[in-house]
Amino acid sequence: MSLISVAPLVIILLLLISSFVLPFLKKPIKTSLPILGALTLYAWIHGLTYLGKDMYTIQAGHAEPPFGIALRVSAVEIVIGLLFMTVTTLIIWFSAQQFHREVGEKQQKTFLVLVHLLVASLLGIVYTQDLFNGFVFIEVSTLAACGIIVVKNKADNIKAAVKYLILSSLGSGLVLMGIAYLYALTGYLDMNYIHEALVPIASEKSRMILISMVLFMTGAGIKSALFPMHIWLPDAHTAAPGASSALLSGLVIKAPAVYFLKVCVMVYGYNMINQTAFLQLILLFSGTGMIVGSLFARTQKNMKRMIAYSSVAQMGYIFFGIGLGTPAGMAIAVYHMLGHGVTKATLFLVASTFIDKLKSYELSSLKGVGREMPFEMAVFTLCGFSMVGIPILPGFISKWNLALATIETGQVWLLAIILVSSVLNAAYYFPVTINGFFSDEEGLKPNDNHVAKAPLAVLTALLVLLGALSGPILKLIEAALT
Amino acid sequence: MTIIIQNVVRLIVPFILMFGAYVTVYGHVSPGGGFAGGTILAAALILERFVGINRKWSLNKSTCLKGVSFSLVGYGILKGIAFLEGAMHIELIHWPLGQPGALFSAGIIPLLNILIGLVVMMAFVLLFDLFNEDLAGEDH
Amino acid sequence: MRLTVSIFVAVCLAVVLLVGIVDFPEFGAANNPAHNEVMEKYIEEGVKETGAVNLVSGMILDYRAFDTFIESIVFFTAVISVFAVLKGGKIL
Amino acid sequence: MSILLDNFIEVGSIILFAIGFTTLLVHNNLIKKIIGLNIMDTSIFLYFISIGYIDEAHAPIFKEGVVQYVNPVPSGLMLTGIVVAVSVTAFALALTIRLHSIYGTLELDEIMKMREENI
Repeated sequence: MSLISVAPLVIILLLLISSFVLPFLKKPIKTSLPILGALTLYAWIHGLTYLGKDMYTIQAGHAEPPFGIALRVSAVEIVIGLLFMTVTTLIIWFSAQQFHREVGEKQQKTFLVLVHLLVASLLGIVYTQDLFNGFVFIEVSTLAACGIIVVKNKADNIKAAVKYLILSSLGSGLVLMGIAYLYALTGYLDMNYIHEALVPIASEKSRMILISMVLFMTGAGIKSALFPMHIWLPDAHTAAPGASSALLSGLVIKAPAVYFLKVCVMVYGYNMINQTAFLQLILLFSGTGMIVGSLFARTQKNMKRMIAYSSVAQMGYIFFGIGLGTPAGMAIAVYHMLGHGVTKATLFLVASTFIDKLKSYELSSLKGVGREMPFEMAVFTLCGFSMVGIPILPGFISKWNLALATIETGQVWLLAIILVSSVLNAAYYFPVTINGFFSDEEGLKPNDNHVAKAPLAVLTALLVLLGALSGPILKLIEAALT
Repeated sequence: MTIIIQNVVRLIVPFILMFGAYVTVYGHVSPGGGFAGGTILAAALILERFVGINRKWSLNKSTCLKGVSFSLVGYGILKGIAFLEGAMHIELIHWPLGQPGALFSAGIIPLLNILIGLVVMMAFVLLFDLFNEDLAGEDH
Repeated sequence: MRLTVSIFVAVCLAVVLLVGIVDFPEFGAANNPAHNEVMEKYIEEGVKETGAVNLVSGMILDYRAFDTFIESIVFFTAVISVFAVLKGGKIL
Repeated sequence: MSILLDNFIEVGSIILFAIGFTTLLVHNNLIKKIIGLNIMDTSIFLYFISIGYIDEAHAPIFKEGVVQYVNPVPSGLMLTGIVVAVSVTAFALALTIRLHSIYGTLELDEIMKMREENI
């Protein structure tokens, strides 16, 4: 094993250790940004070396699974890990230039410490192969995510954080109960070993297994804002500062979904999940979420709230892919996480720029803004196109493949949900763009022109690249999931 | 607080601290460990704060945060090396295991227990101080 | 009203979770699936491999040390988050 | 029916779990919600530890001549679980203190009704 192959473990450890030192530095951003950048580079070197190769495990400590804890490295973990590292670095780079407006100079230190902890824990959730280890990482990420919501310290933020904390503690309680059920049945905590022990007793203990599945789904669903459990999300995303909402919407709600996907694929396996009514339950929730989330987004007046409700709809797509119960569906779920992660992070950053410059939360204030801030509005438009599903962009690719995978499973009527949801997406993203560029009204004038354009440009380039390279990426992910 | 309570607390706190230290340090040979020991230590220090005893050496917030952070850095480096050794299947440092049951045995486990004990104690004291300060500020 | 709702929810949840009770392993039996080779290795080789007589200590600080490390980080995260809430986001 | 009596600890912990869950969802008072959260967590710890119990076995501290020990894994895992629960409780209490100082009440539905401007 070389130093490159153990990159995920080293990245997690270095992020954690650096977060302990950051509180004592005078200018934490000057340390934090280089660390994040270097680790992102390291992650890319590791990713490009091992993408397409066989999956392997990194054991943390001398004991191999099932006695110790191991991290699993396959295409799924690598791409999601790269997404997390890259998007975080870009968000921090972007917000480094406007901390004084968004978060406040004094809160910057807290914010950066929490971001380091958050990213490390998210990477841990994605990479871990041990159910209980994943639970502990989920708890760290919950606390850190609450921290970055309250860092602005307004009354709204505290309210949103209380809602989020209570609901997600409920979710982690349910996940822990699911782990307890599986441990009582098998005596293992490592995902592969649980699977091997579950297969022989699947028909005999079917009730307990089904209950544990539902517990995992509800727990991860609360944290990932699956439709009926999404009520914390709009408040939290609206109240948080711009960089925090980009992190929350782009990354934090993805990690529990990855955990859930890994539980479905590795712990239960395709056979076991396809034999129960469990998948229909996920399809029901996610299908409703796709439509209702879009409908709610259509009625919002507040820019950030609209994008937040759009996240609810998009998480519906991800769970829809998982709910199909085939390798193709799971692969699209992972691909959609990538596309949505980049797009939503960019949208929130652009929205926070608009709010900052125009001093208004209202969607109507965007009228005519395209003439004053053409670059930002163009980025917003491109992201909106991706959400709606204009060809070549990631949103289109995942919708197209989702439709194909749906036909493959024989549930053709589900296509209607995807279509209706896409039309609804168009109904709330297009008016913003049209008003922004073509409205005759004189819009609000931006108060100054200094915006960090480079990170936004990189994010947009990533978005286009993701769409262009969708074929090989999907193939790699699907190969890892079969 | 009355003088009786203060004097009684003054009398028993050293014993509680010693018990906490014992539980922490002997965590690998008897029931206990860093988490349990750290909680006992923190309980003793919080008891002092409750009855209003201010000793010269009592921990302030800045010391506590520094203690938590640097204990965790030490812990992270000690254990991080062990994780990497396991991941890369090499052995960089060999810690002698010693005679099971003795105080100086079990490699780095006693050291880790002490570090965890410090983290838990200082984190609890810090949390108590923060809560206490905020609530006291609200009353006035 | 609130009382009725709460009792209803509690009963429903308990019934759903207890449906699985027929599948529960027998309480206290030594041959339960949870007592497998993982536990045997921790007990039989724990003292030899880690040197700790307290088997739980040996397990959490050696075999499953990654968990314990993250566990102590939960404390740190809580402390920093409490600073964010109570001190207006300022550390010290 | 006999399994309900034999596994009484599991059954009890599931009932406690339901009570905690309901307290968390139905009560409006934040402190009561936090109490519900702790009841729920504790019930899971109880359930987990009961999985590891073996009749007439010794505590997992190595001693010459003892054959049967209790399963040490659930005990170790729940140590982690307890620490996590403590940290979440501490953070929730901090948020409660802040909310009380802003709004002067702990009833969540009243707080949600209040607009920020009215304070």
